[in-house]
Amino acid sequence: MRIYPLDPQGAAEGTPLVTGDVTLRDFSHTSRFGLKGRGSVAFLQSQGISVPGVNETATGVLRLGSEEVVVLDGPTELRASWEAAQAPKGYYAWREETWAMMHLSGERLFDLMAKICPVDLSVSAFAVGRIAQTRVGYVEAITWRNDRDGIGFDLLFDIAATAFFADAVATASAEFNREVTP
Amino acid sequence: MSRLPAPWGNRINRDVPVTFSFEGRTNQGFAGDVIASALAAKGQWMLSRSFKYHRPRGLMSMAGAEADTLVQLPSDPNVQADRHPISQGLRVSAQNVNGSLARDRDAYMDKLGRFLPVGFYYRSFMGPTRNSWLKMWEPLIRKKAGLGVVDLKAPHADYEKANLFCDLLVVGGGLAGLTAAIEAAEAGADVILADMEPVLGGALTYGRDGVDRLDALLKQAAALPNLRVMTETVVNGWFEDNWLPLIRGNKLYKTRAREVLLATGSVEQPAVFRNNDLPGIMLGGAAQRLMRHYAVKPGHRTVVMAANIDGYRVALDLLEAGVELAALVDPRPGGSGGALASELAATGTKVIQGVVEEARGKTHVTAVKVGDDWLDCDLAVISVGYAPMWQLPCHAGAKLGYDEDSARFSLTLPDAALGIAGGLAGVFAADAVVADAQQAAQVALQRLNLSTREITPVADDEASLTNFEPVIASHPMGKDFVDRDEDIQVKDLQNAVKEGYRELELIKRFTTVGMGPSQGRHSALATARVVAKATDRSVDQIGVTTARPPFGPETLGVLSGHHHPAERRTALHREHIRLGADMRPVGAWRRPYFYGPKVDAKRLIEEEVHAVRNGVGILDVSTLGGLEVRGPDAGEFLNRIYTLAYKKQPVGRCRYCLMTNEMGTVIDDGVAYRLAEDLYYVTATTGAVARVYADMLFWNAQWRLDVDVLNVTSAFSGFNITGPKARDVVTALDGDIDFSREGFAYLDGHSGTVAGVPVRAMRIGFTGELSYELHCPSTYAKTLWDAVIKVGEPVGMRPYGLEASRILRLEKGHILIGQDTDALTSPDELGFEWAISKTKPFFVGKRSIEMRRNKGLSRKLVGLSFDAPQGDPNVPGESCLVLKDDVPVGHITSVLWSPTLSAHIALAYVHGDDADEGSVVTVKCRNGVRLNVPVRGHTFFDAENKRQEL
Amino acid sequence: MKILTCPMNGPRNINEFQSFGPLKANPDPDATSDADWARHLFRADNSRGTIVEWWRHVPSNYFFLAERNATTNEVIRTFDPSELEQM
Amino acid sequence: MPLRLLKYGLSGSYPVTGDIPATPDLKPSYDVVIVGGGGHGLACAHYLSKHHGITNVAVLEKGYLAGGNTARNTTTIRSNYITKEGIAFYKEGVQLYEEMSEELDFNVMFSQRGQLTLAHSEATLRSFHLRAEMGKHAGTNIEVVDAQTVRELSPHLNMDEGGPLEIMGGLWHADGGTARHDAVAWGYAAQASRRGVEIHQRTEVEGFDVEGGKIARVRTNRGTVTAGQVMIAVGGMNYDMAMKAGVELPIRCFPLQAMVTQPLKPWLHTLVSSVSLHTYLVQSSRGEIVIGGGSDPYQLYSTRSTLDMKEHLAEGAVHLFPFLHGVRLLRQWAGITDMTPDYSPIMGASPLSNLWLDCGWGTWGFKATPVAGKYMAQTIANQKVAPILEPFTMERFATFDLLNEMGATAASH
Repeated sequence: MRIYPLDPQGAAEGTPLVTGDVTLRDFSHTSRFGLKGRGSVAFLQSQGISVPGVNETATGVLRLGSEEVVVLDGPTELRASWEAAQAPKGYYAWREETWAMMHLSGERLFDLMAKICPVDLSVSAFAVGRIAQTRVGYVEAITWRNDRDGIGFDLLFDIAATAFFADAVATASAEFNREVTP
Repeated sequence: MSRLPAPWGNRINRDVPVTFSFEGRTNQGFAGDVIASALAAKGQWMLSRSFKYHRPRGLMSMAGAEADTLVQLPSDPNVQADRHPISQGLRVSAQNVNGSLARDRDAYMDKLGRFLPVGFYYRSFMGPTRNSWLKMWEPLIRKKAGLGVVDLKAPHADYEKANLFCDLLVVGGGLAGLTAAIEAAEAGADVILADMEPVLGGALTYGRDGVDRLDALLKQAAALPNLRVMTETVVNGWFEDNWLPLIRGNKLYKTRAREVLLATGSVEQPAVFRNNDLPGIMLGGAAQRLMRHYAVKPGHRTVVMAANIDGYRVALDLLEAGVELAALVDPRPGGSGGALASELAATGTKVIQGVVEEARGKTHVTAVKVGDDWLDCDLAVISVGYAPMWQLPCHAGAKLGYDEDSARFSLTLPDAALGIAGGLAGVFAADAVVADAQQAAQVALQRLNLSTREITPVADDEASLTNFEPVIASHPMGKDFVDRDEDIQVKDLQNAVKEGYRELELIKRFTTVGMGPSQGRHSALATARVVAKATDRSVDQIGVTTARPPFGPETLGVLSGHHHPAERRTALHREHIRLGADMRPVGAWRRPYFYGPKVDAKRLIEEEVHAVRNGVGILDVSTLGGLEVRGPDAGEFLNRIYTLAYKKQPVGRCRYCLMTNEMGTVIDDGVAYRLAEDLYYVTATTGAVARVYADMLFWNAQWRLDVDVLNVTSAFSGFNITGPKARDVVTALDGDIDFSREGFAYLDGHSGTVAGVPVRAMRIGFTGELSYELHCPSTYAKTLWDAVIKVGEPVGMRPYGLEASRILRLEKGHILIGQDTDALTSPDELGFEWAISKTKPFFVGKRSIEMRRNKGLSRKLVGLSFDAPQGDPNVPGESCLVLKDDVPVGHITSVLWSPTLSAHIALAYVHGDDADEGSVVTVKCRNGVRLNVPVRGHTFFDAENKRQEL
Repeated sequence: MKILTCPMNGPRNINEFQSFGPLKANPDPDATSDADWARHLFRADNSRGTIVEWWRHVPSNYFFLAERNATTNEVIRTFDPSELEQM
Repeated sequence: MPLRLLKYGLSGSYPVTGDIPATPDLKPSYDVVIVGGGGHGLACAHYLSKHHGITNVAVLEKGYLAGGNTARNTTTIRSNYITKEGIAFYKEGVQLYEEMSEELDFNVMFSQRGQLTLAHSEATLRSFHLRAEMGKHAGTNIEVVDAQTVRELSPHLNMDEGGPLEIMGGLWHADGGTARHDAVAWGYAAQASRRGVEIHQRTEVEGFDVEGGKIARVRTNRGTVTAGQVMIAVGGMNYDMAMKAGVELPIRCFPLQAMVTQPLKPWLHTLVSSVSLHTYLVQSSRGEIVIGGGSDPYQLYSTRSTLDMKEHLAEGAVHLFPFLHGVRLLRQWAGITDMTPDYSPIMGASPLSNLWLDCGWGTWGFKATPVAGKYMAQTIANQKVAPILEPFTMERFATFDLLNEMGATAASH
């Protein structure tokens, strides 16, 4: 049985995730098949997966570099196909293990993102389909618009920083119960 | 004193009284009052005592700058009384007073002033003995220094930070700023308009004209959704690439603007004459703010010194508010207030051509001297000129020059996405300001590629009337203050010049002029004029000292925000806590130091060591760095990065890794396990892995080898199962890895499934015992740990912590990079010749290692041991020196009590000539005792390496 | 804060990046005298004009080069290391 | 009250001492030309004239006197170094400060209130022990203290017990302190010029004419002079200046920033610095809290300030003293530091026979002002490097005889 940080007995067990004007949800359990290195893109394309441009995302495929891709919720046989394929086919990137995956949403989402991320993620500046590899909540993170149920951002970041990140979001969103921003 | 009737007092709400106290006495003001206005309404004009001479001081600008209006709140020193609103129960007291404000025991300093010329402290306080400064004078002076008192028990407060982005940031919401912001927003730009006041309008809110204009502009602004207005927001500096801190309350908005337009206006300049610092002497803008914002009548009988048209406006305002106007003094020969002059004449006001040369009064002005006459008054209003708010443009690289015609500083902008408008740009008449602001907005719009239109320029008929130069009436008796913050008089500047401090920066440093809280805002112009005269140069040549951020005072809290020291957790974090581990920080991680209650630390650590030596222990090594190096060139890549050879390393074997930098200094070590022809799993030390990873990528950005490196530190967890009974544990695990002696040799690596978990197993360890290190993806770590613990139980396996691990490694003589090495340690100094490949053509540190080898070794790491019992003071501690002929040649890098050997064991650098086993070296203990001890090898325990190869 | 435009990630605050110092020629260690090797180790371009230097975009671990004026701090251009071969 | 003040007060006229003579015209020739009118150059001029009778000296300063790093540093004086060469040198530096006001008849306000450096980790504590052992062995007043003593020395510190930045102990350097930086330079300038040294402000060296392995002439914006001996001591411009003579120094330049709060009544007695937080604080005699830290992270010759460094320093300051959150900052500034690969200065000879170097002072040059001046003067007077300076030769980089001070300056200068 795999245990993710926020699971019972996980490293971040018991860490509260904020809900309300800002809501933080954990998606670390979802599958994310990552490849990195020479041949990654060609392999995925050979599997009929369309790979977008660098720092773009489409249909659950994240292109993080010229030869770095993550497929979210991809076909279950993808890994087996990759194991069986001939090199060059990229190298396995352990993305279910290196990164936690979380989602931020809520009425004050953009006010929160303005506090915890230095990149302008506002609707007019950051289109759906773009990826920002940057810093969010004091950790290196990858974020993009993913409107799961209402506008939201998905985030990938160091799995060991799960509790830290949740705390940072909680601290940053505490303000919204007290005052109004412009 | 009662307030003026409405519409005077547009900021106060007379229906909401607010009670506060000043100097222990209760006062009442209204909601909307600032401390200074509420006090002034009650006739309390004195607010503080001055920095050096403890002279009585009150408000001057009502614009928040000068030290004179700084007051103390219980937890907040140096608060601007002319900007800080009153609130119910607020307790305010005066600063820099010894006793009370009214009876300041240090008021004698004013009389003493004549004994304390500028720079006096450089020439005195040195005797009678060499120590007199330190022991006697300095403590005395320190006590007199400073203004406010910091509350050492100040309660916590929340500070927030956010990023803002916009096309155009307009700074200053006066006529120019509002006009420009509207102009740009109407063209479609995303605009932020920031103003430090609670309402927009700037001088329109307190000036004689403009209320109608303001109402119209506010309506227009409110209708524009792409115009964000931020009031009570200070734009407190300009930083590279239009990065500006906007501060509102406890929140810092770090704002990135594609374009910036500064419309911060001008700052009114005081006049210099004897006793110009008396309460009751204020700038024209201050009198107007008191009346229009707060309905406070600034005095009963006034003298107005007006050298520009605004002074005439103030005079008319004062008359309207019922203040008796003793005279209007205009220093300009034939000076005129234009149409306003006749308006004033119609009131029967006496207009005198001349200057105010002196004022008198004890704690408030009672009369001013014009020519030979003393004019009685309780208010003197000064409107003699302006200086642009040059700070923000100068942060951005603008140059400040002096325009002799207008007797005014003027700005030349740098080539940047930045503009200025209105008073800041030297435009004063309202219609001209509007056109100037619209034009400035158009320039920004053009750079933003937004639609533009033609603006018809409007001539400014007031610009030349704003400043008049020679209003410096220095007085032989002094107290003619150029800088009130620092109590600097005209002669102080002149004397500094006489001493040879002729450059403005030197004068500033010698006299401290301009160094106080207002940072020269009210003194720079007069200083430049005085210095220009004293040095026979032009005001333009003197200029002002470099403007540096911040624009106004900003709290450390708002800059700091929340402090978040990084924190990372291994997959077993909770498990260790459950097991009672004492968790200690190791970089951002926390690791078990030992398991059990703190009081038993010593015993528990020894037990943990014994468990490993005699049975079996388990150590969580998950914080160890993990790197995957893969690709056809992976072997070649490792060959270049590390000192040994890896290309021919068989799949399924582990090899030591020693990393050196180009200088040949040892910077990391670890183990490389070759999982496949094109895949190595490499460990790195906890603290160094981030840098090792970055360095690897950096090298390959240059080498361009066909290799990919991935940092899997968080992705993999690991445990080391170590001790003579380790094999009993691992062989009891379910899985497909053959852990038998025959199947799993020393330095073997095997991958497979254990307890249903994918595992990378290596026969490596740090303890010198039979060791198996099991690594697995972190989400499986708990499952694997539980399985290992379960099979370990029957043989008494015990988790052990970092401290036992350190002892075990030292007993075995393994080095710790960073503890036993420093910024210059070469492999040779460690005796690691064995770890350097002799056949490889290249690795990163190779050339330097050889160069350093040819020089001979100046030091070498050896083992030392001390038989004295544990706790004996005659045992050296870490970092104790190794001496040769009483000269330090090395030091002890590690020393611990070995429970296994019942001795203190140590690693130490000794002189290169003394590194052979048996040589005797001198070690100096912390208590100074010198011990002569024989050198031994690094390995104190099982030097033959029998146990790890069991 | 200074903006540095990453060839891969676009314009970002400069604190997202780590400087790896001026570009140096990597001399052949075996064909280099001791004196020249020492010079290679300890000297770097420190001129007040335009310098070419290595940068790493930390969140994406992407290495690239920048031409920057060391006095005005103006970034003249940034480019991928593959362009070095064409220089 | 000191007698001098009394006399002034009673006479009513200001007693002009004339610290700094107006810049004269350049003469065609000088025995010694010192490039750089900062603390180091002026100290050298002082000692040349005082100890060696050499007064035909011109100090050339491109801006105003001591307007570079002398004016910008945060005035820490300490000798808590780690190499024996460094300790011997800086120890004498501190001693010379103790005598300086008397020697110069100018109160430089040397304030030995001690320096407390905090350890938040065992590794830092270990490095402090080495510093202390090296220092004690050389007779410096320095020791490692435990957390309890730290609390007593600086009672208002946040000890962060159990937290990630728990204070585990400190390095207490009782002789450490501060001095009034400008006064040091002015005092030297006044003494040197009284003995005939010429100080030329607004005189920029534009180049050197090198002939036969030595500097024949120094070209300035105010004319060209010949010089017997030339010394370079221009702080952040050292690399650039040496290049004008064809000498390439192993130096890279980085801005170093600092900031200061509004004046407060005294509450912080010692200098407090934290290695982990890259922050140090000291309260000046005016009552301001001066806050500084590490250098900027990339090479640059600009003295612009940044918001991010200010935020970082504020974070460190508020962490150490949480009650400071409401204290207001008044000003920030920067200087250009010339960093060497081993964080030690380069002093002594150059490849040119009459060019002497006093360079590579990075972030820690102020404390060495008197001692560098003294021995550079001796070196120039004898045309032979003073023994105490020998380890600081620029040749050490070619021979791998680096001075291991890396890490010496992480948190305080």
